[in-house]
Amino acid sequence: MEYTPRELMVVCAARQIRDGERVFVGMRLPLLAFALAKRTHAPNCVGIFETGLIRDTPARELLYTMGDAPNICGALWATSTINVIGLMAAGEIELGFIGGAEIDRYGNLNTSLIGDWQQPRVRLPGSGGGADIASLAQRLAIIMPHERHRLRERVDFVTSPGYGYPNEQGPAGVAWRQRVGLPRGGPAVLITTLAVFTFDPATGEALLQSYHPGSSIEQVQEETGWPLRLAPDCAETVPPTPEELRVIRECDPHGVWTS
Amino acid sequence: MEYTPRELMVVCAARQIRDGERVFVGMRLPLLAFALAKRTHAPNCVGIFETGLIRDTPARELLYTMGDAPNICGALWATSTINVIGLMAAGEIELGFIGGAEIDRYGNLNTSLIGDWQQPRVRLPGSGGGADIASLAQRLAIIMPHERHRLRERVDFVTSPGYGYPNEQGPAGVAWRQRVGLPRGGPAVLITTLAVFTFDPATGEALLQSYHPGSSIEQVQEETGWPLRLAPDCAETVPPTPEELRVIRECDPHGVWTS
Amino acid sequence: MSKLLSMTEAIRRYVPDGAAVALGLALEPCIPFAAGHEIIRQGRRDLTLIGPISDILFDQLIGAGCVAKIQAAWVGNVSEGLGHCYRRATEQAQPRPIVTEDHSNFTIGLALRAASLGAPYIPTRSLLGSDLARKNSTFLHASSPFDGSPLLLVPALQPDVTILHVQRSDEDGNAHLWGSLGICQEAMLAARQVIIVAEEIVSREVITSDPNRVIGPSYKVCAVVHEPWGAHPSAVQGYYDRDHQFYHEYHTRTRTAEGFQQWLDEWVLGLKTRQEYIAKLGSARLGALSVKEHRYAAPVDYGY
Amino acid sequence: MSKLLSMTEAIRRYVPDGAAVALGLALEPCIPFAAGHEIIRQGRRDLTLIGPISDILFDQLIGAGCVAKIQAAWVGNVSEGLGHCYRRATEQAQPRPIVTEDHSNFTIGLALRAASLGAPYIPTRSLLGSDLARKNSTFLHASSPFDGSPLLLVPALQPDVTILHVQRSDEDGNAHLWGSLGICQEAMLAARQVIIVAEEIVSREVITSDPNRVIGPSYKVCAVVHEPWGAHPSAVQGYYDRDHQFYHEYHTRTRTAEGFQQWLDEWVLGLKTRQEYIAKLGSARLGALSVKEHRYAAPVDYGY
Repeated sequence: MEYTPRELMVVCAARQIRDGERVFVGMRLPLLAFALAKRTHAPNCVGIFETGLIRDTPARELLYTMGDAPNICGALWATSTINVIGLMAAGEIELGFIGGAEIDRYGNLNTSLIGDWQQPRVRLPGSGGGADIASLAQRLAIIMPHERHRLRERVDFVTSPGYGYPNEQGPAGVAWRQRVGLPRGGPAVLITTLAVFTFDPATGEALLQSYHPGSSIEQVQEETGWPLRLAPDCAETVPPTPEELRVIRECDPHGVWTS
Repeated sequence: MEYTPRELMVVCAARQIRDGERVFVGMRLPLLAFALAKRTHAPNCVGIFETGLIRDTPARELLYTMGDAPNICGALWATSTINVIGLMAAGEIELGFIGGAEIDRYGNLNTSLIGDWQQPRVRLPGSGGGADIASLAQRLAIIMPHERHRLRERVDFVTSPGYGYPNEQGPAGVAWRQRVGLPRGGPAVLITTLAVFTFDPATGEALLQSYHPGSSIEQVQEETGWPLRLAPDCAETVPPTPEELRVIRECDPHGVWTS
Repeated sequence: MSKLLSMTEAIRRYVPDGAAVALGLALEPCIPFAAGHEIIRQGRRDLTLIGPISDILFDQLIGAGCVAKIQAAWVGNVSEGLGHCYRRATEQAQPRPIVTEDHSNFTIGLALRAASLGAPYIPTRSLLGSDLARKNSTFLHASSPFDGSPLLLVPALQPDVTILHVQRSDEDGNAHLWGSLGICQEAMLAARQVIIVAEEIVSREVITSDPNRVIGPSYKVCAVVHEPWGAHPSAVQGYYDRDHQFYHEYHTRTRTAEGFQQWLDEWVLGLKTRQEYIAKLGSARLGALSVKEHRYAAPVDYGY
Repeated sequence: MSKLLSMTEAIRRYVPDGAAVALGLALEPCIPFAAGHEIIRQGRRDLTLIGPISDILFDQLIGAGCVAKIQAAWVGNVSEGLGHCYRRATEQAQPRPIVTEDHSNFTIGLALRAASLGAPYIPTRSLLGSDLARKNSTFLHASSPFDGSPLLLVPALQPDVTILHVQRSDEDGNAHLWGSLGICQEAMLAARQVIIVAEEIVSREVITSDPNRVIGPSYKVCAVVHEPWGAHPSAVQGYYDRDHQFYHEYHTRTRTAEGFQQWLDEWVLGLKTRQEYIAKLGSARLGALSVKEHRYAAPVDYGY
């Protein structure tokens, strides 16, 4: 069965959601991933939206933004932003999704600017809730287009902290997060148009976990700005099932987010 | 026209409310004072209640507690306690009312315990919102029965800070409040069953402002545990007008709080 | 998933000895007396009670010997005055000694709000210069790192379980609460677990028709108890008024330890369930407290 | 007391040059575009804009040269991506240089919440290790006085004026807001003054029939503006949907400074009032965005 790269990304994202988990859902593909997980393997997952919403059912219609009217109808709770991010700050949210313009080998994400902070070459929109999700969720899933200029050795600006960098006090990874005072979390997975990476918590480094059907380790390396490390069980990404594709296409029949 | 001591206290309390002011209203007599002020000289005053209520009309029925159903009907806002005390912490509340079991010459109030903190002789209920109102309102009005054991040279426990005490760093009064870090406020008036005191902000000391009809400076001194200082314009308390009494009795026809 | 349990079962499972329990969080209304009475009947011990003013429920739990520690702004009888059991426990260690960590209504709310934000503390200028600030050893005095001014740091407080009495809930614990809210939402968000006691159990559709009215996330709710009149003698807006006379009788009868024990036997220990309590109140008393005039909120359209 | 004013008059009186203005506080819905457009028409200068994500209203105000500083978590076009005017201002100082103090959605909410509590700051562990924490010079890094752990201190932020778009308000500014609330309440409570822009002006009785639905104290409200469709192209729950196409057209047309100026002439400067804007949108477009299916909240009884 044919599928688009973004459909595969939605499937990979949905597979990160375990049944019963509380998931901080971002815009676009994560919205579809939440709906897909909910309707397949994780019927009891709960979605939290930074506008101040909790729902345990996907919205009945395609959403352009999480504040759209269909996302509020049927919500379990409509409240304030700090009430829901507060739940995450208190450690109650298992998984959060974010995207980014740039990422580096340690999972640090940049959505703020390209170039110098004082005189940026490209000013990006900024954090939104991204830095909060990266700081506070128990596990972080990142979704990005895979291009060499986006997967860099080091990002120009760390908007959303991943595993930091090795420095005189110690290595990157979980140890770095502890050093700077982050209470938990860190990137669990990076899902791109070409591949899926996991992370080594001891070093903070991204590990190529799988390359998408039609891609290859070589192609992934070509489009990645750091020398790849492979996960021991690195393999081809398991493609979407017909059932998964059917559900995605029900949710986004015109391919607004997936084409 | 005959009136009870408590009716006079309500009248004295109501006179503290200026038109247009935001008033943190306490239980019992201040509830009546708010209603009286609203219906006489301060039609535009607004009442704030620590249960999480704002109203600009008195409740239609007598209240036993500020959480009673008639106080919620017709409220302009029903919200959380920290939202309304937060307004006061931000400096937006002009006047607050509290009562107390004991007060001293510097306007410090005790509603916590009589005797030693570790082994109290009488355990009183505690602060409620009293300490917050004393700390945060722009002006504080205190209402108490006048008995010698209640108006003491020094209270056993400062629940609600008044003007503190003179110490090696400086005098009591506004200077003491600044030293300890209180952002504003302090007692403006102490209304008792016998008298009305104002306070000297420079020294923090209570000044006898007026003695109620039927009482006298001598009687007030007899029932007060510190040597009285008189305000320059000390005089007899202006008695209630018939109109004031009429309104009070409409609000509390059975004298639940005023008899 | 239905979380409906009897009160007996909810208390047995989720309020163990030694637990830190937040209750009475709306101040005078919506006090979960039915839950408190079941805690007493089950003989729970060494509890920490967390709340703002609590009215006489704290006094009853203290008198029954369930309590080791109080973290609250006020313990007494709102319309009557002192709490006799609280006095006996504090002054004479009867029936057992208790410890009080005194708060104000603002600081207990800030402590729970801090927990709900994952913040270790919230700084305030309230209580500076008060003995409350000096004697509650959980507080710290500090200088503001911004301008050096004195601050009181109120540390986050996380109840093991928060018990909320609400007007209505679905079986999963999605609950509507209205009226003055006190520190209910803060206590729900701060808690590890939440017991919802509801006047009515309604369908999920009733709740989701108005998601702004929901008090907090149902995933925190471990039990939902259907207990009409479960907050008597406190008020539940739209359901029943406060029973002022009941507070007066309690105040009068509990001046002595013996009087309290008789009151407790009559109103708590001698009754197995809330149904028996309601029957004992009698239909005349219930009728007098019931809603006389409905006042419905103006319609709100969530459509699109 | 009626505070009803025309938008022209409300902006003239209460949004002076140099003001710190909070708006777009519900994130994607209820963005007060009509107010923003009037600010542009009146040529206001040197504003500080405060908000979480703001969607394209911030971009328009920046492009029109009204803005000196941004205190926000995100500036762009939510459904489309980058904000072209924001880019031009930051990268090329066109039409003028602007300064950004970057926040996250949580920290901008905490900053306003701190102000609403009279707290000088609220500590958080969010953003630790982020360059946001290092580059926003209003933040301080500190160690917790309780356990020495690292904290980021987010200082209180007080807007001069907060502009809120709501579903309905009375003439005094007692206003009902529903849907996802973002940081609306925090921004109202933190502000010195508040402008309410309402789809409908209703009687006081409609508002007081449901005091829990009220967003904040009307004594802070300096002006109430009746402006139906005043939040278009953003959504107002129960009134109209988000006009996604409008965002797309804006994104496409504003890639160049010239394109932006044409867009601005067409949709803002060339129109005197919101009525003209609505007429320009046309009834077909309005109809497509209107409510198709009403969904009313379940009844709530405040009676006693």
